[in-house]
Amino acid sequence: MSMSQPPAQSERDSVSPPRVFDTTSKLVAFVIGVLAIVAGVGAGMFNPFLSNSASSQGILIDALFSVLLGIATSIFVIVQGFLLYSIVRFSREPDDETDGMAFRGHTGLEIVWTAVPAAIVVFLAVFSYQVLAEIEQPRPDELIVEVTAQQYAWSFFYPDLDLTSTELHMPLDRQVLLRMRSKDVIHAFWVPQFRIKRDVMPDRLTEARITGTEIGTYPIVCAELCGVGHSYMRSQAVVQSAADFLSWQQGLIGAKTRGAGAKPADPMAAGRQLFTQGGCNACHALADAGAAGQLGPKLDGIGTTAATRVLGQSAEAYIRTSIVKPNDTIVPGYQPVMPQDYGQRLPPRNVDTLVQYLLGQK
Amino acid sequence: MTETVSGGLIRHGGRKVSDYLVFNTDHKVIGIQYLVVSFAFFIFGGLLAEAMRSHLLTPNNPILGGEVYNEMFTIHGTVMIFLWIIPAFTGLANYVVPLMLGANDMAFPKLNALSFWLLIPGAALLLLSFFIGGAGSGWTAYAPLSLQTSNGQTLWAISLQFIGFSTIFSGLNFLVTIFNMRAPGMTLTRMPLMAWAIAATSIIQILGTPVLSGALFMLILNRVLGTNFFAASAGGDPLMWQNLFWFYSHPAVYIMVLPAFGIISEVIPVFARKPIFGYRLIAVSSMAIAIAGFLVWAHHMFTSGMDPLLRVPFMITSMVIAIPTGVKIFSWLATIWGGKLRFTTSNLFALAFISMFVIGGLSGIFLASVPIDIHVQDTYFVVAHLHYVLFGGSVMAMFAGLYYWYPKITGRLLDEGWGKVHFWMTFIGFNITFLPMHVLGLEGMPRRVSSYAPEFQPLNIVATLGSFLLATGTLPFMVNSIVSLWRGKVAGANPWRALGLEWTLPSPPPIHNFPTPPTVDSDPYGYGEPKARQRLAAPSAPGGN
Amino acid sequence: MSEATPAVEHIGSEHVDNRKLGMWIFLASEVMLFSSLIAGFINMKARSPAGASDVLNVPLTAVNTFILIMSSTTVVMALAAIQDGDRKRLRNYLLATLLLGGMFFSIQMYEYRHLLGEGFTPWGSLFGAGFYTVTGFHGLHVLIGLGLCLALIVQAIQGKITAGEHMRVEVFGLYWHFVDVVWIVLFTIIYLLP
Amino acid sequence: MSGADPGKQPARRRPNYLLVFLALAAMTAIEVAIIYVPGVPRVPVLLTMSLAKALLVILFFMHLNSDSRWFGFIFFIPFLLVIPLLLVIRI
Repeated sequence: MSMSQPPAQSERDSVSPPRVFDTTSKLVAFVIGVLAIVAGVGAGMFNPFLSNSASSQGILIDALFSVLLGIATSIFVIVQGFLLYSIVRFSREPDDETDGMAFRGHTGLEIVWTAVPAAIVVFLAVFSYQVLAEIEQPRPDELIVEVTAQQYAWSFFYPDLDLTSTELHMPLDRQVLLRMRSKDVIHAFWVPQFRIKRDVMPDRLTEARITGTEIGTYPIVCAELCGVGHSYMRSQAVVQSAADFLSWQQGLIGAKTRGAGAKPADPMAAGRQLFTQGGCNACHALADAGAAGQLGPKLDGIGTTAATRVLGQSAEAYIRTSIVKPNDTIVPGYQPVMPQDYGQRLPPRNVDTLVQYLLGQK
Repeated sequence: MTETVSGGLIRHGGRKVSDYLVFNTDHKVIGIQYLVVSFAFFIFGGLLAEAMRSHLLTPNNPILGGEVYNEMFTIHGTVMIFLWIIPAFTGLANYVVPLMLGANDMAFPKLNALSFWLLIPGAALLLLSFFIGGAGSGWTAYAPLSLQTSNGQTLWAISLQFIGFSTIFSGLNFLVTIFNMRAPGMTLTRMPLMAWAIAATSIIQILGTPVLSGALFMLILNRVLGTNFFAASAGGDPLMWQNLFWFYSHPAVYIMVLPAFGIISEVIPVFARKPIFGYRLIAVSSMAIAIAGFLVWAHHMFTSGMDPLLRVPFMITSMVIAIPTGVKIFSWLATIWGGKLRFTTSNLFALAFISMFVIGGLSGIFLASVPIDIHVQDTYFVVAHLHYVLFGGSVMAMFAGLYYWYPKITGRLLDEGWGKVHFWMTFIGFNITFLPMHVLGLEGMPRRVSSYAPEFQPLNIVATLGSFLLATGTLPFMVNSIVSLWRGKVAGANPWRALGLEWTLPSPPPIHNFPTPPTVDSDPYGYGEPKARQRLAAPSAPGGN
Repeated sequence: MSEATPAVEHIGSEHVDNRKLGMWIFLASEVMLFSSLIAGFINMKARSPAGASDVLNVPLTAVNTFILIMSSTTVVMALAAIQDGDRKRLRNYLLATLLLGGMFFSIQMYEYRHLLGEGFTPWGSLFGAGFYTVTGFHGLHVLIGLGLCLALIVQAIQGKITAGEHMRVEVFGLYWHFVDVVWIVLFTIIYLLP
Repeated sequence: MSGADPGKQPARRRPNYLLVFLALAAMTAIEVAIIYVPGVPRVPVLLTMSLAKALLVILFFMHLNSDSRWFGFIFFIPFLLVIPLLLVIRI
């Protein structure tokens, strides 16, 4: 692998005399080697970046990350160490116009630095594969949650419990299987503390498995650019004890039965529920529905102000138009970013309910 | 275009300023045209970046709305890739590769000019798409979001078609030139490594870019005619866009970094006064990267809905790419070892390239490992990684090459003092900007967001301040490169005492390059060997000082 | 430019013509372009209901395939003619190529019109999207080829193409044969496969 | 038509173009006929015939059988890259 130039003579006379590795260099190489090992082991053992994961999958990923961090740190120290040493050691004396040592290659070295990285790669690939297989392992008692993403809101349906929520609640230490689908563009479900991320596609189901191991509340972040409201497409994942999970669940069931019972009498409750289920709350603030979205106009008092927006348009007509054809009127200071297809997404009955609900916001 | 209005030095034996403004077939003119235009876009893309970094000083900054912000990073990415790094390397290669090969021009001079002039409508359309708004789906333009965005997106796609054709034609031209037009005696193993690198780059351009073209045609037709290729709502396949897009766009990373490898392989031996270490392995690894680079694209899609089983083979191929890359790094380190290093600005940038590219390479291994990628995909970790590769790698190498060949191109040296200021501001500013982004990503900040959780603010402030330093650092270079046209030290034919054929010609070279075809009996890296010593000592080497 | 370089130790120590080498590289690039479009077509077809291709007129297209193959043959005959220095035969064969290519294109346009009239549109179905995109791109290549052929004919009539200049015909021939090869593959994939 | 003319051209013998044409035409006819015959495994047969036809054109009309092997190398590399792309898109 060494020479590309036929006249071997010129090489021999230049390769032999200078000491490519003198005593100092050998010492420095040794020191760099030791430093690399120490730094690598240190970085691997005290990985300062990824620790305290809140899921069992995350713990495995963190362990893999630590090992990789250790290896990367070692390589980093070796390369930068030799680079820095060379810069100091081999810098030209002023006025020295001579050339360096004319050697062109060293087959042994080249084999070493091809083979060692290759071995590392094999190790990492095997290790990564094992972790991958483990973190995606199904469990018999998985709690299934159907996740629906849309611009710019999350919704979580628990088929076994027949419950829908805008937050993901998970019982501690029980594996949750998320079966995810998007209504419009590609989103990505990500909870950094769980280390789990998965794109949510409009044309196919994707799955993610998470076992929460630390009680707490963690942000759900959309990680795939999904439009103007991408930054605001957030929710929360709550890991709670089995008892807390049960009481949360009963609370929801209670609210639902109350809502269902009250439906004929109270269209407002139905509207409130739709406002959340339809994802309106992701972008619009409305105190009555506990919504605090920032992307679109505030809807507190819309029942009164709607009549004043467009000359000759009644409050009801204005609200209806704003839902099904939102770009007809854009409130100053806001962008024309609301999805245009709520007319198709929502059954007409639901649009009516929403309009009545919003009209009631005096 | 100010750079071409020189103090009369970039005349190439009688060029007028107006020659640089029209369809001219001289590869040297075209090279300068590419360089000037692409540098202007570097500034434009940089200003966009500064605007975004300023916006990110506070977590909920109202200055840029979500829509404008999305369009800004879309255009920032598109401009930096398609109108700065790729054409700037094309420009530099256009100027130096024929000279290095001992050729009088490219194989197809008219096609060469056409390649450049296709870039101009592409650039104009891209700017227009930004100003009418709508191209807000990132430079990756994932469908169906890229079907939902407004009209600027269509213009964006059309502009990339122009740029794509430009790339294909220039790749074709380089391949034929390198294959067919080498000086007598220049066998493949005597060819400069820059030529090897550009040949590898050209292979990717020829085989990768048409796939992007195909995908873009389908996107345009989908948007304009309603052919629902990618429209999930009508049964189309959004993942197909990702597959086609990354089939080009991952190799495109190598389009942007192989020329950098070439430049480093030229610059390091000259300033270490030593032969390049392991010539054959460096040359072969360029080709290995070019071909293997086509087999890794799906690592961008580990978290997408693609078949989970496919992730493992793609993880393996992605990691394997690290091996030839590592070989190059180690070979450069061995080239420095035992040298007589001269710390010219060019060499500083080259050494910084090695140092920074290693970081980008190592973070790449993290991303190739599927379980870790599941966590860091689409976060600031990726932003940090790609900037270490494309700025710490490609742009550092670009500057190394510009400082190295500027005297050949203009006949005058860039000022070394201001060069060092440029280097240190760039190097320090770059690291302050992008190092913290690794941590941001690991801790949970997604990319492409105009507002973020408050706990990420401190590191964002650090990154933004670093970016100000980085941006300011470009000013000395701009001033230097213009002022040096008149004031720079006269370079002479061979200011670096280098062995490449381009240094046997006067600076700048005459219009038709080599009056008599040079003959070659060795590679240009024999520093320290007797033959090279004789050659450099000869007072009147062809076109010598 | 090619002639500027004296015989050098090239790879495989054979001198290849710049234009011919350039055309082969260009064709390699075209392979990738058509592959991406064919990938799109196959994917769309797989997502379409069975029998989506029943609207297509196989016998007519078989005749069209035959015409294109014939035009490929006339190009290669034209090349043989000019290699023998027979400029008249060159001109005639090129004219035949233009005529046959023109027929192919016209029949394709006729089929398009017919299909559109039957409500088979690019926007109406995924199969339609794939069909019109791939065949349209091929048609565009035929059209460009016809333009090149016309330019060659003009040069041939002006007597600019001599035996020493046969490379122009050969390079055009490579392009035209490639367009033919693409059609041979498309005909099978689009019209014949179930 | 065949190698009768020595010409100034390379020593390579000119293939019999008419024969190639006849083969292509015949194969096209068989291809079309096959789809009307029940019981024939259409996919493998048709793909093989189409490949054979393409090779005939490439080898004889485009002279890849006698021209520089570099051209073949350049032309066939893309096919290797396309296979994984097609496979992944369809999986």
